[in-house]
Amino acid sequence: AETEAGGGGEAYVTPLVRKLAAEQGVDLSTVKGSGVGGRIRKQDVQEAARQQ
Amino acid sequence: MSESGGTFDLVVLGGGSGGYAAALRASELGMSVALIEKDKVGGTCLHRGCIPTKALLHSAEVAENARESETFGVRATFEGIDMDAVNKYKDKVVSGLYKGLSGLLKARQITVVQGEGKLTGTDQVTVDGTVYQGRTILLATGSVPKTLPGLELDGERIISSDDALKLDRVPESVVVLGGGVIGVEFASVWRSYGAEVTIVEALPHLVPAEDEASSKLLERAFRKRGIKSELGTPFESVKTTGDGVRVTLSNGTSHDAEMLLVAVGRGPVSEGLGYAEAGIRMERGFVQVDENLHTGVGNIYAVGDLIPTLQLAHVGFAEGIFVAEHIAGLNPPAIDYDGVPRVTYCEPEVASVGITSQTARERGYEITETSYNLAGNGKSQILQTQGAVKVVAEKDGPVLGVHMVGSRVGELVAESQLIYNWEALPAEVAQLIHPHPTQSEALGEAHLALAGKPLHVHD
Amino acid sequence: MSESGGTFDLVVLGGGSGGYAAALRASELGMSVALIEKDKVGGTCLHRGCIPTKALLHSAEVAENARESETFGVRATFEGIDMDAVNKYKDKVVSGLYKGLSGLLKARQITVVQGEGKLTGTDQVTVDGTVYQGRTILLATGSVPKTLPGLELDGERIISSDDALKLDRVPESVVVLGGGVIGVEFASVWRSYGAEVTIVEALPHLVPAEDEASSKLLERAFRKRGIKSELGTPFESVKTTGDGVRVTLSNGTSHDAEMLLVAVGRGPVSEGLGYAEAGIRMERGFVQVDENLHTGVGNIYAVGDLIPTLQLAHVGFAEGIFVAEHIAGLNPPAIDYDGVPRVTYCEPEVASVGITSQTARERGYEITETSYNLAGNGKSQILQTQGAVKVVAEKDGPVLGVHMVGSRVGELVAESQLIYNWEALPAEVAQLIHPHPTQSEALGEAHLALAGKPLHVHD
Ligand SMILES: Cc1cc2nc3c(=O)[nH]c(=O)nc-3n(C[C@H](O)[C@H](O)[C@H](O)COP(=O)(O)OP(=O)(O)OC[C@H]3O[C@@H](n4cnc5c(N)ncnc54)[C@H](O)[C@@H]3O)c2cc1C
Ligand SMILES: Cc1cc2nc3c(=O)[nH]c(=O)nc-3n(C[C@H](O)[C@H](O)[C@H](O)COP(=O)(O)OP(=O)(O)OC[C@H]3O[C@@H](n4cnc5c(N)ncnc54)[C@H](O)[C@@H]3O)c2cc1C
Repeated sequence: AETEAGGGGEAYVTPLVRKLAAEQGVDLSTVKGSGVGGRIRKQDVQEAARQQ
Repeated sequence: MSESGGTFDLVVLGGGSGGYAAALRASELGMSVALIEKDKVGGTCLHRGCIPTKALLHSAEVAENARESETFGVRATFEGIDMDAVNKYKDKVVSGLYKGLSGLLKARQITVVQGEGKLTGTDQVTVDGTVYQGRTILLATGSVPKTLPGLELDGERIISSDDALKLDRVPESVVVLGGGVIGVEFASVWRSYGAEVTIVEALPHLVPAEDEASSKLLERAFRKRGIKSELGTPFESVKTTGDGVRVTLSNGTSHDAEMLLVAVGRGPVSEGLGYAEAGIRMERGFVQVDENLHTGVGNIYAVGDLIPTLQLAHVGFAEGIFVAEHIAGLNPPAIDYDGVPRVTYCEPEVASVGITSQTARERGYEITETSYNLAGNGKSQILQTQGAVKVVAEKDGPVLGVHMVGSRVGELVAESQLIYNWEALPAEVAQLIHPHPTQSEALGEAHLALAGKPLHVHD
Repeated sequence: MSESGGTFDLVVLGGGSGGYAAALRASELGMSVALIEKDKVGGTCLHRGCIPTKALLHSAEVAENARESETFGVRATFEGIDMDAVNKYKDKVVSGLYKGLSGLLKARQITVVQGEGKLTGTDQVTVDGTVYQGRTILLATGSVPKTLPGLELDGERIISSDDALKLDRVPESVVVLGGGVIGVEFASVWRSYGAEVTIVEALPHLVPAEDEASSKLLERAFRKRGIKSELGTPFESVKTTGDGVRVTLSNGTSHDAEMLLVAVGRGPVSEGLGYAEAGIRMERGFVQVDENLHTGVGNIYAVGDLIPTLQLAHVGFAEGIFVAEHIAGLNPPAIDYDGVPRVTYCEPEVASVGITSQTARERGYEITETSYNLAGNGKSQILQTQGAVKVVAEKDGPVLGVHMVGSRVGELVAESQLIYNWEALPAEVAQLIHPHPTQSEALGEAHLALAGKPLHVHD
């Protein structure tokens, strides 16, 4: 699904998840969110990091 | 023959929190918008809800301060409440914000239509014979006070919150029917103003939607303030007497008072507006929507108190903004209603975000929790307030809920909201030391404790 | 011959915010701890700083409320300040927290040594001939009020904050030398109590460490309150007169007042304590440390007002906790001092976290910023407070600073702290709607505006 949101924002990611993804070298655009409204959660990033 | 009011990208029916927020955001996103309002833009919240009640609550705080000034070394004498002046102050705040909002709608070039609208097709609303065509329609007609079957309001002795906001005197005594948010807020105001107050609530607790720990703390605080509560006791009947009302409860006791405030909830404004006729699904008067707030009919959406989500102004804002962004194709994430902060502005305040311990257990979480007593918090001691900050977290996981009681804790829920919605671990909050001496430190201490590194914690 | 007080994993010299926080955290982590204090645990903050000043500020708020009660429809007469009662209230708050802290240190089995200690080796502190041997030593002897060369305090007419907290009366008039945090807080209290107050500050602004926008808002608010300020005007001299003092400034003007409060900063307590002798590097009396708060000598660390970091109690807490965790091998991340929230508790309050616009530009950031006027914030209108919330963000990047002025904004900086320290984008904050009607909404609105989706924003 296209999750580009205009008005200056990307898909809704929390700052903590964004930092974690940067630390783990995970590209958030490749992660499928399991949270509310398809939101990417920490667990999703950890899972993606494991699979890398 | 009906005249044409024009065609708009968005026609909003109802200019309250939900409706005007949608209108503002839609116009920002380049849409043409008509906002139809039969009374005053700002709706319940601005004219009969959030704002005027909080003005009363602040004047109640000033009254309490004056009454207890000696405790703080201030020599002052409390002489009473000047209800005319209270109303002037309250109306000034309301009219200032109303002017601001009206100006804003104008500045954003929203067509504000004054009049009562009715849905007359899946893409049109008619006001006094004039048709407003909308590529999208948003229903936001809000809610009004409810009562119980057989309990009739007379606006004098048996009143709703609408009437209570217009009183020209402080009642000597009041029975408040309903221990929810609106009931406890009015009870708190009147008590501070000097009235005898009794709250009657059928459920076993005040603010029953809150974590039980918060309800209990509020009940204790209200008891200390001399506010009586009849909990777990359904209302039976009321009759007017020579100088007031006599309220009888199901347990046979009766309470005499100057008036009865009926605060048993609010019902949606949805009858006779063409909703059902258009094929919109309704339940107990509430318009039913999917997670995109779409009604399932045409391009008709609905927001605010009209739909069965939390009846809060900021939920209306969030839903209004959501719909505007959704129809503009921005794909906003669905609203997580658990993540919406709730504040009850009585004295002491009650505030929460996320889920209660009980709900967490029901959802199968293994939880850890801590409750930080405000007795250990310097600023709360300075304010001489009692209460606690309770934090519920998933075991080895994020914070699931924050539940607080105490003066001014309503402002602390903003931080809690980020913690909950950003799924922070207690340790991530504990890493950041809060400013000293503030009440927010209590939130910090609770997270320090949950992270296994309590600082100013007494057992 | 010196007696042995024993050997400990950690010997802490000084029982203020920094020292006791380290002691508590170290004992939690299983270390044996001796905490040496010559006066009372809790130090400056609890006995002569944060807590007593905030008690005065709250009683000042109560006084203002009583004075302005009519505005809110409350009939009350302000008759004056009963300084004895103020002091009783203040002392009760302090002694309650002191009792709590003493109990806590005991419960965590920390050996509290009453007496004046001196560093007598790189691994020992001596108190009255008794030697306390430490695998690690932590210096936390804090600070005391400073004065200017040639300006002598007499404790009666020319006083420090220590003396100001012990006054048994409200002065008719005061000159406050120094427009920093401590100066403006006392100025605010005395003005609320009815005194004529003049602040003298050599720099061009009040609270000069804050973003210039905040300083200007505070200056305007103080002017409205009738607090006079002589800015950009160095102090020249003072002499005592028949009934007070005459203060002369470098611009030739002079000010007569009942007393002069000297609030020009605080200097470290580091002389004659054996620090230099042990080879510890000092500058202007401050102990120098690396980013792990290590002095470079043996296992000696230092925290709090003794080192040249922000002089704040919660910085002491954070540094104390850091040292305990560091020596326990937990590898805590170094403290980001920009991320420490700052609050000045005068009326209106000033609060901030992160960096100012100017600093951001100096560091080469391309920034965007917005200032949300509290005139648009319902709760602030209810409180009748003026001010603003300014948010500075990197262009297309995270929030770099939050700067606020207004009643009670000190509690809003906790949320701002998470935003700054978690490097949130404005859009991530904007996604979450704040509770209505709270002051925290102003923070939400500022982020909505920065994210390109302003809600209740007027230009
Ligand atoms: C006493 C009280 C205190 C409250 N305190 C708080 C609080 O502190 N915080 C909080 O978050 N919430 C509070 N609320 C709840 C809050 O006011 C509501 O959740 C909010 O107003 C709902 O917004 P809305 O837009 O859905 O509906 P409303 O605000 O009810 O607006 C609906 C609007 O539609 C108009 N309308 C209806 N029918 C038509 C029609 N046919 N044609 C044209 N116009 C029409 C109405 O005139 C009204 O202006 C309080 C409510 C009350 C009663
Ligand atoms: C008027 C005022 C208001 C303030 N308000 C605030 C505020 O609102 N918020 C805030 O964050 N900060 C505030 N501060 C600053 C805050 O009090 C200090 O930053 C904090 O107390 C520093 O902690 P510390 O442990 O480094 O030193 P201190 O608190 O000064 O503690 C040092 C301790 O060491 C003891 N000691 C010194 N030498 C020896 C020795 N040789 N042997 C044994 N013991 C010794 C002293 O007796 C003292 O107890 C305020 C300060 C003042 C003066």
